[in-house]
Amino acid sequence: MTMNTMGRPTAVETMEVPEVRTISGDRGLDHEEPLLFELGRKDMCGVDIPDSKLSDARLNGLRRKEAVGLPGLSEPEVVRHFVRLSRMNYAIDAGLYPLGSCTMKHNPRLNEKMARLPGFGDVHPLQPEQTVQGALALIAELMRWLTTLTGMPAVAMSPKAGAHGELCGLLTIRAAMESRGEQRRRILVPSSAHGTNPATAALAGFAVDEVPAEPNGHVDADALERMLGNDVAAIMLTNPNTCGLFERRTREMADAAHKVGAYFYCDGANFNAIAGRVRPGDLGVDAMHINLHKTFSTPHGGGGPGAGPVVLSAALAPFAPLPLLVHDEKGFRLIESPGDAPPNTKPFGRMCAFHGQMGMFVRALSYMQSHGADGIRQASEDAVLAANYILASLKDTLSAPFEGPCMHEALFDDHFLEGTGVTTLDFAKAMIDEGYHPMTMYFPLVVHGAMLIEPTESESKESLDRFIRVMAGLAIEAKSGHKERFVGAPYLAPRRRLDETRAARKPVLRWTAKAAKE
Amino acid sequence: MTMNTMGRPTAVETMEVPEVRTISGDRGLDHEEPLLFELGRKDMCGVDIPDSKLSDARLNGLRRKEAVGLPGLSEPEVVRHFVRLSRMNYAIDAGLYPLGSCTMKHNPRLNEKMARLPGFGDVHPLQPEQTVQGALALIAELMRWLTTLTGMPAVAMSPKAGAHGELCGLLTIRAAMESRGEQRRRILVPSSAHGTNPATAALAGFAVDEVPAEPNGHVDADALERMLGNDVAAIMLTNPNTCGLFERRTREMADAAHKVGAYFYCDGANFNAIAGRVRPGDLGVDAMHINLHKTFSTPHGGGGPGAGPVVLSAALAPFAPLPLLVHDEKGFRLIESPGDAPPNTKPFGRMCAFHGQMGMFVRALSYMQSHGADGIRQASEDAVLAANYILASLKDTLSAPFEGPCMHEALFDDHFLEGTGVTTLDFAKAMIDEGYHPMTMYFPLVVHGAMLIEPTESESKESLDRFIRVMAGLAIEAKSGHKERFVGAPYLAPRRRLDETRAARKPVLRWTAKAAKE
Amino acid sequence: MRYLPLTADDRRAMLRTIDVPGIDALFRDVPKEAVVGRDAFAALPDHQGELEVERTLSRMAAQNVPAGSVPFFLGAGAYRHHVPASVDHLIQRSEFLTSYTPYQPEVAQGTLQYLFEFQTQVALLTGMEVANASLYDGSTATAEAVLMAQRLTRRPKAVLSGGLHPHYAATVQTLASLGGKVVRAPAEPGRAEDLAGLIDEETACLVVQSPDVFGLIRDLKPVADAAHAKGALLIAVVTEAVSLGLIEAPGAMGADIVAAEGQSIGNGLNFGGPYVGLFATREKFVRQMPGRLSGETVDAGGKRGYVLTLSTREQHIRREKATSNICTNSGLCCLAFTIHLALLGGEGFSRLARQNHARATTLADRLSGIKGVSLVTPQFFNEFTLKLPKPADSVVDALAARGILGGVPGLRLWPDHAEMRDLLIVAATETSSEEDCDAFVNALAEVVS
Amino acid sequence: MRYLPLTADDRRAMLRTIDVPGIDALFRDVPKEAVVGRDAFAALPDHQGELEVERTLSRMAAQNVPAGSVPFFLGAGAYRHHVPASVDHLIQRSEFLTSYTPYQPEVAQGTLQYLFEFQTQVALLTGMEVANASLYDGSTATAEAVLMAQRLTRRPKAVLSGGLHPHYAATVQTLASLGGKVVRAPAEPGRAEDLAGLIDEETACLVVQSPDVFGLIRDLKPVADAAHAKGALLIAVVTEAVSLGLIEAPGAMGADIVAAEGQSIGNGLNFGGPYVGLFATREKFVRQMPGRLSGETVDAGGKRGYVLTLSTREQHIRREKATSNICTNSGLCCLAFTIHLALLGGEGFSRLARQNHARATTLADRLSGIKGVSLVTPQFFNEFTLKLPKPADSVVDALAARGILGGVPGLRLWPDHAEMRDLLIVAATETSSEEDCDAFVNALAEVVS
Ligand SMILES: Cc1ncc(COP(=O)(O)O)c(C=O)c1O
Ligand SMILES: Cc1ncc(COP(=O)(O)O)c(C=O)c1O
Repeated sequence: MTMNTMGRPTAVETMEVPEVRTISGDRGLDHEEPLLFELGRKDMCGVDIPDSKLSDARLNGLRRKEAVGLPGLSEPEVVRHFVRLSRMNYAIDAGLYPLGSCTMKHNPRLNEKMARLPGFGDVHPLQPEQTVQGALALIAELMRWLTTLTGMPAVAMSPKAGAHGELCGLLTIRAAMESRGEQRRRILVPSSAHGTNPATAALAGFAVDEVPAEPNGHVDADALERMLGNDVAAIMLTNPNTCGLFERRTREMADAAHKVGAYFYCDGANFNAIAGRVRPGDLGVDAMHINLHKTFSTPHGGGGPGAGPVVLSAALAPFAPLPLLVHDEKGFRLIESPGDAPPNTKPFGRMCAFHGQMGMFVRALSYMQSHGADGIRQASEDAVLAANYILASLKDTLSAPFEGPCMHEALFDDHFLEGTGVTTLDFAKAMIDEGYHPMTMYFPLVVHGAMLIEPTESESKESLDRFIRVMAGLAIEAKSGHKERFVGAPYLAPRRRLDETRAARKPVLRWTAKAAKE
Repeated sequence: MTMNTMGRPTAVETMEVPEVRTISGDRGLDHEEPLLFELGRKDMCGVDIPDSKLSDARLNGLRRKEAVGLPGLSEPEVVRHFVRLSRMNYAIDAGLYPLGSCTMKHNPRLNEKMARLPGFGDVHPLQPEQTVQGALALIAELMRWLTTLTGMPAVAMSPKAGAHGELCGLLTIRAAMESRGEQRRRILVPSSAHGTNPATAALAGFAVDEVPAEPNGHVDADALERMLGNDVAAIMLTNPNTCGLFERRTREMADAAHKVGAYFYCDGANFNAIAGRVRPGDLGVDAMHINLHKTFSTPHGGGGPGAGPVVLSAALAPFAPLPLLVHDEKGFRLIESPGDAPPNTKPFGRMCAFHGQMGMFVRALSYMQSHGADGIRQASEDAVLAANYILASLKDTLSAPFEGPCMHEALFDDHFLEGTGVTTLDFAKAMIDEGYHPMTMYFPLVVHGAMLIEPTESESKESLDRFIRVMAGLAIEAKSGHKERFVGAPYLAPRRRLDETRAARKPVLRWTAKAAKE
Repeated sequence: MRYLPLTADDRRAMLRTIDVPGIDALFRDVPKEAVVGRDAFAALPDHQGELEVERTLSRMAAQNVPAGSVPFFLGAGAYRHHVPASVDHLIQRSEFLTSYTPYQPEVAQGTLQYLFEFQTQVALLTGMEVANASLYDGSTATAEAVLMAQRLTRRPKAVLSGGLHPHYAATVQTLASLGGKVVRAPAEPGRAEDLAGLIDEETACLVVQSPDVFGLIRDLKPVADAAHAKGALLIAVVTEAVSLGLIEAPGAMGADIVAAEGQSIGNGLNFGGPYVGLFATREKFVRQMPGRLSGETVDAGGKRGYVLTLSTREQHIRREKATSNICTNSGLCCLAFTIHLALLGGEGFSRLARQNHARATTLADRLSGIKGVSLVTPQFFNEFTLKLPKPADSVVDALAARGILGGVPGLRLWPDHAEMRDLLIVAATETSSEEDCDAFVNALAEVVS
Repeated sequence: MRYLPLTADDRRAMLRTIDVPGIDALFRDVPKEAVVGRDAFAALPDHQGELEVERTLSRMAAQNVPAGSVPFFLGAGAYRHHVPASVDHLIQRSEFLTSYTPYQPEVAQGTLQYLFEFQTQVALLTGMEVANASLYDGSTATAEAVLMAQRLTRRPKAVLSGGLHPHYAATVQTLASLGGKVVRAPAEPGRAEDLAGLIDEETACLVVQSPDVFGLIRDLKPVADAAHAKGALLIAVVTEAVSLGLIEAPGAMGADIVAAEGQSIGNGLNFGGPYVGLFATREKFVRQMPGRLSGETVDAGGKRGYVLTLSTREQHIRREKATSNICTNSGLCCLAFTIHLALLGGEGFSRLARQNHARATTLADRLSGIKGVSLVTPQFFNEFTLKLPKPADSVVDALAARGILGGVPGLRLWPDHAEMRDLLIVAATETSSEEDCDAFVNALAEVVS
């Protein structure tokens, strides 16, 4: 080997790659990371706070006896801990994230910056109204966008996520019913519905009747009409539905529902397919939640927070929950009690403390203003175009239960895997090795081994083509018997397949000093 | 295999790990990423800027003829591109970064936040002085900290990094010499000096004479005194020196230099070992630069920016470059021309436009105020303690050329690798596989196959122990003949060993459409 | 449009592959009459650049008075604390910010591990055995707690203390009265009302907040005993999580479920949301607990890892039989909470709590020294209630006019309760500086004189 | 102290391992008399928490007038442009912010690839063959360019145009006169002076800025020819990089070296620094070029990758024979530049440039329409010079008093040149809104009337 005078080699030696076992257990840039509780030390602290000695006089004899038991770490250790954890995550920013129904689209950083303006991020919900006129104006402006885009007269802003919006919508319906002196207790929900729909209906005190799906993936409108009766409070449809299809007969079903005095709740989680092109208000919808964290791109943050405003028809508007936002000569005001509510309104109550997910409102409005009405329409069209492009490109290699065209997501089933010994789950895990986050698996329940792919409008054609090439390639490998690539996958992720059964059998839900000792 | 009704397996299959070749070329969370120029498309744009049509009337007939040729990408693509690139980097935030002489210590985010306050980040260098009094006050306050910590009467703030500070110091010395009507042209620089020292001396128009080192790693003070003469403008020492040792005979050498009318320039890159405990002013130093990006933790940012203020003795202070910051009844003022300079001062000129690295000044002051004088001393002591802990723990497994104790960095050589066929470079690359960034290699030049380890004060004992365990383990593997682990390393990084010879032989320094086609 | 990567050429090529004439063909399932054009949204502008959007929104933001820009003393369910800069930096890491609920654990260990750490921290703070991976906020967590108690006891009635934040009470009422009955004890500012009398065989749970909405520290032991004696559960509510650094943990006083607001650790005021609901209970109740859970397990290689577990409680598996309908929760707010608490550690957390209490006691003494002003809450943590010689809402307005945000007036929380007219709820934290307090004391003295 | 992870116990244990009695033993090489105690720094405070530090620094920041808070029209070497939010977010990624110069390429491909992309972008903008991975800023890049020309031509003399930013000229003078000679042509506002006459056999290079410090767009072709005719090199200087989106590239006009300030793309004003020096030249000169270079190569597995290359030019290898002493440069500012330019792309970049020019021309027309005010620079990009009926510095102060930052007065850049007294250098960018311009025009009319 040639070296320079400092003993530094001047050429590279190439050789075969041996199986490298490291001493540290870390591998290159992939670091293992213990729990905070395993890192901490008693006398360490990541903040500098002067100590204040004080009397217990005002503590009602309830000063905490035992130490809380939190570990002590310095700031550098805390930063490193969470940076290392972050590096074990997949993210939209790092790659295509085709999680159907979840709408993993680009999260602009402008929105993060705007939400952090002190005028929005550092104001208290109970400040005097004259000191938060800009914040209230922002909510009003967002309400204007939402009602205009949906073609609905009103919107309730306090729900904190989609499911919370569903609850808000059903409680509004319940209140409307009761104000008519009716006690209807049935709600019709399609079998393809998202789990939150039946769960919400039950939570709101309704009985859930399942509406079957047609072989083509649409709700069986005839069956639904047969099931309708004057004991039905509402029908709860998702449109576009969870198979990624637009319910052709929505209007019909809405009318049928209205005919028997029931309301039409629409799950708007998939509004991102039609925003700017179709107004739910034109389809007879009485209530629909909008997941700002889907259609309007507020970041999912590993599971939240989100926001689920509910647009309401004229029939339901009067029953919207508190607080209400009104505007008069004195500017914007919040109405926080039934007593102060405008004449012909009967707020059904409160969904939560304060007045909603302001942080998400700012981001959503920033997103809307950036796109504009033209951009929102274009985004919907691009989302639908991308999904259909994937459907068309893969339907012969994979298997699609329903004919296209689809809306914003393309649904496949596991038919193409029959006899390969490879399951939808295995296929998904192999995608991880390929550098992709898997699509939504086993949902909707109406098809076997469902694979629901939502590319969103945020992917370039090059990115979609690459994804299609890899998916087709995997399908071919599965069919040609390379079972081990799938069944043991993932091999290249921070962890191999995790044992969920074991986790549920004897749940370990927290760290304890005792367990640690053992 | 057991499955549930949706065809989802309910248990994990464990099996041997096959060598997985992916279709995509990506591997799990490790994505390959093309160049921007390979991703871009002509009609795409990542910003929305209204088009403005305009006349060429005012363009002097020099409107650009050919398109610039930049690729077009949307914002989501740009974000993903750089997020992916970032994930190929090692960082302090992700792990121990023992790069000797570079001082990779914790970079507090508070400092980033402070530097971004509009009052600092969004002010123009030429704004009327009455509109930037706070910014000038901050510079003055930082000057107070620097002069107090170093025990020197003055400081020049405009140098943009350490090497720029060296230049500023030598030019000050040159100006002082000339004001004495002298034309001395020799500068004495130890063989262990950092490359910037001789390079700077040459740049400043001096001849460099190399002072030999003693076998114990210290500068040969006797040799230095012998080399001194009235043609010597300055001695340029690094203290603590690049072997991580404190030059015991500094004061002596300073006096000897002064005796012959020469000045003492001290390279302060290693000030972080003694800050708060020793004042260079007490050692006879006439000029010393301080790397704010080392001792005071402004982030290295992959190679910069930094800041290199130079503290000056009373003898040199009058010759400091423009601009000068003064304070009078009208507040703070900047002096930008020799004409306006205070009586007994003779600024030698200008180091650069405007008045220095304000962004780094804010970060450094935020760091200093957070640590306080007590914390700065503690940090120095912890840095020295950590280095000695490593030296003591590894000197028997690796080989140390010099006796301890050391200052803030521990120096090893490649003696322990003799006969193993493993070089310092190989050893460093194996560290990468273990999840560590290598130490500084082959510097200082005074020892063979140097390994210069600077742990800094930012590592916990647990982290140091782990590092020591891994280093010792690697040394043992090398000695026990596991050559291939080293010679082919790294195996587990985003890239295996890169061919630097090839890169230099036929340099490809940019992307070109032509080359891309081929 | 900067966010849309498809070019006109791309769109044409894709339509060709799909083999349709144009985009409209893909929307063919939409009834023609339901398709609208740009004119239907005439009231909405076209797309705009960052610069323009930033201008518009900044102008709106400028019309508000940020808490940090003035002496600030509001609490009542949302508290202003100093959040270290590293918290906001870390939660914005792409891998945290732009990832979904960790459905694919092999590439979501970052999220799953911090949720596991969050659950542990919440259990430690509240003194309970287990905690979930968050609910929306304190108020909805309280409502879920009541529903859970109704399920566990198979009893309809929930008794709410008058010291429970009125927004929380209203939220509980809205939900828990659907399938059951909610009884609200009248508010008795500064007193721990006697609730034992309201418990009967019908009673599923007692809901008591401490420190209560007036700031009063409640001893939960007696109420817990009273509840348990009648086979009912005690739900303890905490709106200021920092208080748990100084005050006895609800778990140690006999609480069966703790529902709390986690905003004050790691999260900003945000004009009311997003916040983070903390939910902790006894191990034996875990299968009736709402919300996500991260649990420890091992991977095929034997390495420790984490997964979402016990999902048979959840809507996506159990549908109408689920323990709750919650899906999206407060993920990123949990992360902020977890990081801030990791930085504080045991020592920092109790120092912070002590500092808050010290500030508040000093301020309470000074304010109640003002003529005509009296302290209503003898014991408190960092928040207390004053009785003023004038209507509190007008006083607050007068203070605001002087550039001071001086607390929450009783009528703001109880609009229909005249007896609250003169009450002012005041909070002080580590962010209330000496000067801020001086300014407040002087201004209040002026305003009420 | 929150940043120091060692506990007292840790320190004791480590000292035991090292086998010394205490920390002082480790400093034994330091002469006793040189060791000082806390008292030596009595003037400096002890450590403080984030909250306290943030308060102090925020108070200082509040004593400045941020450009974004008022109508703002300063340029003269530093320009205010809108930087997309994603730029500042991305450069703060830990892996970019807290990594060192990419000495270990296998774990620094992120940095090396963006530097390679940066070099390509700079070469494209300037119309040159190669560019380096940045120098400190435009002024030091210009000085390095002159030194390089002196090395290449082995000639001592550098001729500087009077239109060169005076700070740049002073920087060049300081450095290039050490081993050579610097001749500065007098400034002739609004005119392209004749430099040909100053070139002789001694001349290494001609240094011409365009747009020049007054905003005037210079045709470099004739000067390039004149220089080349005498065997000298042309160094083109650009202080507003955005101008390259609309104006002919220096490379296309015959420049041999281009030295430019990159601040206006991706980087903020920062009161003067850190900025980023762009440096581009001809391929044949590359071995005399200062600064770092990222070059393409392959790894042992045959995969494409990048490394720092041609380091035989650099100080760490060549020591006193290096082409420059530069080590730390402007890494992170390059990244901001690269990301912003990637977002702009070809289309966005030229739109931005056109928008800037349009704004400036409109403003110039309106301002020069004011009685007594005249336009000195007939051709310009986004910056121009006005002659006022009064001393410009007093006018600027008067404008500042009215809340307008209205340009740079001649005396600020040429303190000793009375002839510059009435000149005002004004810049307008995409951030100068209609309202800002109106306010400026009205205020100036008042002030000069
Ligand atoms: C179709 C559908 N409905 C409802 C929901 C629930 O929305 P959230 O998670 O915001 O509560 C989701 C989210 O996954 C969904 O996909
Ligand atoms: C000992 C020494 N001197 C000088 C320098 C040069 O400082 P800078 O890189 O800030 O120019 C360095 C930096 O590596 C150094 O380690």
